[in-house]
Amino acid sequence: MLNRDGIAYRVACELPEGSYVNLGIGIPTLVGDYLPQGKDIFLHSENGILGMGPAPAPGKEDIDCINAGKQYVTMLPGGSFFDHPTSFSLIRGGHLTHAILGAFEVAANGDMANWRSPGDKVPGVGGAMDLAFGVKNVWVTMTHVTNKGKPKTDLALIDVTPDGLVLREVAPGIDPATVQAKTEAPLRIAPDCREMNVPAKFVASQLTA
Amino acid sequence: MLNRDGIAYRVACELPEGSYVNLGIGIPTLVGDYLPQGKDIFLHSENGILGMGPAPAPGKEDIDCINAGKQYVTMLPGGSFFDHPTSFSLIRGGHLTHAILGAFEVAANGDMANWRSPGDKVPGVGGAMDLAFGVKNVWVTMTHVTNKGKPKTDLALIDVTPDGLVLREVAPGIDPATVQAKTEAPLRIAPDCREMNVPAKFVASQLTA
Amino acid sequence: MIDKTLKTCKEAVASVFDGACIMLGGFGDPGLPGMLLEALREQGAKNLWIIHNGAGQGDSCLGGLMGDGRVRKLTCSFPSHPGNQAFAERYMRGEIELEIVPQGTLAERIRSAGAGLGGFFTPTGAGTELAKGKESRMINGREHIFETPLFADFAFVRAYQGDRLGNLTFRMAMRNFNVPMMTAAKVSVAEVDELLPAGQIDPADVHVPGIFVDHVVQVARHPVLAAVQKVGR
Amino acid sequence: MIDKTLKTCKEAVASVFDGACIMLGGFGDPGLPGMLLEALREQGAKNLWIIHNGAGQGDSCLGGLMGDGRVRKLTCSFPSHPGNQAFAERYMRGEIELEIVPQGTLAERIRSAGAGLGGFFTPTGAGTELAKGKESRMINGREHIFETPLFADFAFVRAYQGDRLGNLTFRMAMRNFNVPMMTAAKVSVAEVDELLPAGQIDPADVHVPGIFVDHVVQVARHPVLAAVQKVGR
Repeated sequence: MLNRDGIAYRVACELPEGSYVNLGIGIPTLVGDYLPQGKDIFLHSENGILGMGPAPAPGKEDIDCINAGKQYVTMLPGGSFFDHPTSFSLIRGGHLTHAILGAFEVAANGDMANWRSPGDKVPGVGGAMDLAFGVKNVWVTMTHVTNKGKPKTDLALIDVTPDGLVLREVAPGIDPATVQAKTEAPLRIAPDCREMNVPAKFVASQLTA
Repeated sequence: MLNRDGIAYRVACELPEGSYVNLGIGIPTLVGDYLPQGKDIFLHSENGILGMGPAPAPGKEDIDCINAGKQYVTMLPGGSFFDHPTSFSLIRGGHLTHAILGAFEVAANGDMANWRSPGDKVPGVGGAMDLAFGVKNVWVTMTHVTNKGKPKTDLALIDVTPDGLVLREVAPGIDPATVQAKTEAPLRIAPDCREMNVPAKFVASQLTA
Repeated sequence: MIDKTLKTCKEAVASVFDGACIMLGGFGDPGLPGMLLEALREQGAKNLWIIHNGAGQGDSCLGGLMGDGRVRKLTCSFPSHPGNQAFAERYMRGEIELEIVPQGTLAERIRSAGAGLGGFFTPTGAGTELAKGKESRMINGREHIFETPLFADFAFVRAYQGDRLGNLTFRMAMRNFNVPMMTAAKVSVAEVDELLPAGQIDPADVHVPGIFVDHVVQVARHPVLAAVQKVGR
Repeated sequence: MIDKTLKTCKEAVASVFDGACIMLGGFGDPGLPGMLLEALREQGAKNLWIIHNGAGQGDSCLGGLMGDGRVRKLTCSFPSHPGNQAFAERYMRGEIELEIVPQGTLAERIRSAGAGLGGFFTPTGAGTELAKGKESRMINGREHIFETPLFADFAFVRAYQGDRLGNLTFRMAMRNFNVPMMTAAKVSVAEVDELLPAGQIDPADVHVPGIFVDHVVQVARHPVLAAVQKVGR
């Protein structure tokens, strides 16, 4: 199985050149650290930024340059600043190619329920619902959740298709049967389902039960 | 009675400091030439300009700086450029204080029908309807029209009120009875109705029948 | 590497098909994509639906396209400008369908499409001839009518600066309809005065972020639209 | 001469009344009107309806206003940020009414008010718990819900530069909700880093034209919001 950085690494590898990508809070934010070299990929943040670069060096933070997670960021050449109406026109109008979100649960049809966690004291939706409704490809990074609600480290790359969930890749050391056992919804195994190719540092030492 | 510049002069005198004013095409455009000195009055144009100044000197025109009448204009200090959605947010949202429009007919309740002249080959509305619906004070400059449809030089300053048309001022040499005779709708004469105070150069030599 | 630049306007209009819906930017000369329009005239697609503020003037640019008989429908606010003969003659003969939209409603319908909205209620035009057939309701004590988003297959505009990533800036009154039009078409193209290296446009100065733009072509302005010089910034 | 400048934040909040509806700009620290908020805490108006992206953090600025028990209603998208204790405690006790709005819908409802529109249809939230009680219809084959414009009595924001005419610019990510909020309130006030002579802001660089702005106050940033330095432009 993968550690958090491993999840981010695997997702980053999947992004094609020319992607315009919104990164959610948590694991998705880490994706920015693993973007493939030499590809033009633009990162968007709800608060009016397109073209974010890596985190600034300590002491080089700019008070007015943060992402939607309230972390300081830098800008890459060719980026732009704009206001919230424009930022969400870009989201809702279908101009982003990818949104990478965290979610506490994904149903078999891809519906997400990430705006009100059971047990949260205060509900909140932020920009996640606009992203879920507006972006062509919504990818969800999550720690795999059993039907008992216990979090697991990440196990698999799963596509949401009109025919249900399709298992495309399993994390190193995990077999498809294990993934299905930890997944409430039924999985179909893709004909070319294979083990992920990720550097060893991204593989967690063992499956924590 | 007044000539065209006289109409523009009289209207310009009426604008208070701090006005944000859209000038329509024709006589309204001339208002920009007679703004009172020393007052901050901002002129708006539908095509995304606030803070227009006078026409540029010959040879000083800028290819990208025109008003809604497609005439070259200059900018005053403190002006701004913006796009059409913003420009009409400013109009429709009630942010302008005055719109000065031309119109071929004003009914007694102030309704205007300036988007389709009888006999026009091609109808057109432009920004006039947004202005009529969005701006607090709509002033109409027009050559006075008899019920036979013949144009006259301007005769009077008339307020449109919930109680109908109120005659506030008459042009030099014109009496209220003459204005009523040339006006299809009934006029009430304001208690303080008086002759306009305008320089002699703005008075037309005679009432053209 | 993303490279949205094209060498010629000819390439930029090559995929326009018969019956396509095309947004044309500009209000008066500023922002009008004169060179793309001439390339479109050469290209030959017909039965076009044009969305623009006016109806074209004279016999070049949109006036030329009208004169060539290539337009079946025009959505605009003000087609009655003097100099519109090419349009007026065909319109009077019933050869062109005309949809008149108040100027602010036109801009907002285009923005609504680009912003992924399903339409809006506006007071403009309520109770007038232009409201006929439109849904109407009272909102905050005032009559409003429902207006729908306006999409296009192509949007063509003139911008000031552009880069290979599609970022655009506009001089002075060039922004007009061009900013929302770049967001509302399947394929959006800007002809530009200056093509700059990526990163040369300050992120705060970008008027249309590159994400909205498909192609950028650097080309001198149409001679008819460049009658006077640029003076200031 | 128009002069929209005020000397102090105290003057700028003096007319806030009990029960007023107030838009607060900012997303995170950039654009948050920290000094106007502290002046509002001093001023004492209560039963306020606050429109803001979040619910405030810590015990200064909006967090302080929450802790002081001055807010009866909050319209926002994301009140669940860690550090929201002042709000969360009162909300859990039922002392504050909460209206959750998706972030893009919140921005668009504010813009809609400032733009004189009567509301809009959006796909965001259709079919979810947030759509309950809202009008819904199919548009272009997709379910949309109707959202209404959001007005306020006051809007308070932080901007970068301002002038006596009310023109404003913003640095980097300061624009956020601040641009539409300045258009949607009866009284709109910006605290600014720099007050410039009229005419010093290039017309192309104005982010909010002065027509939308009632008052401008130059004041150093709230110390809690100025933890790191400005680096670039």
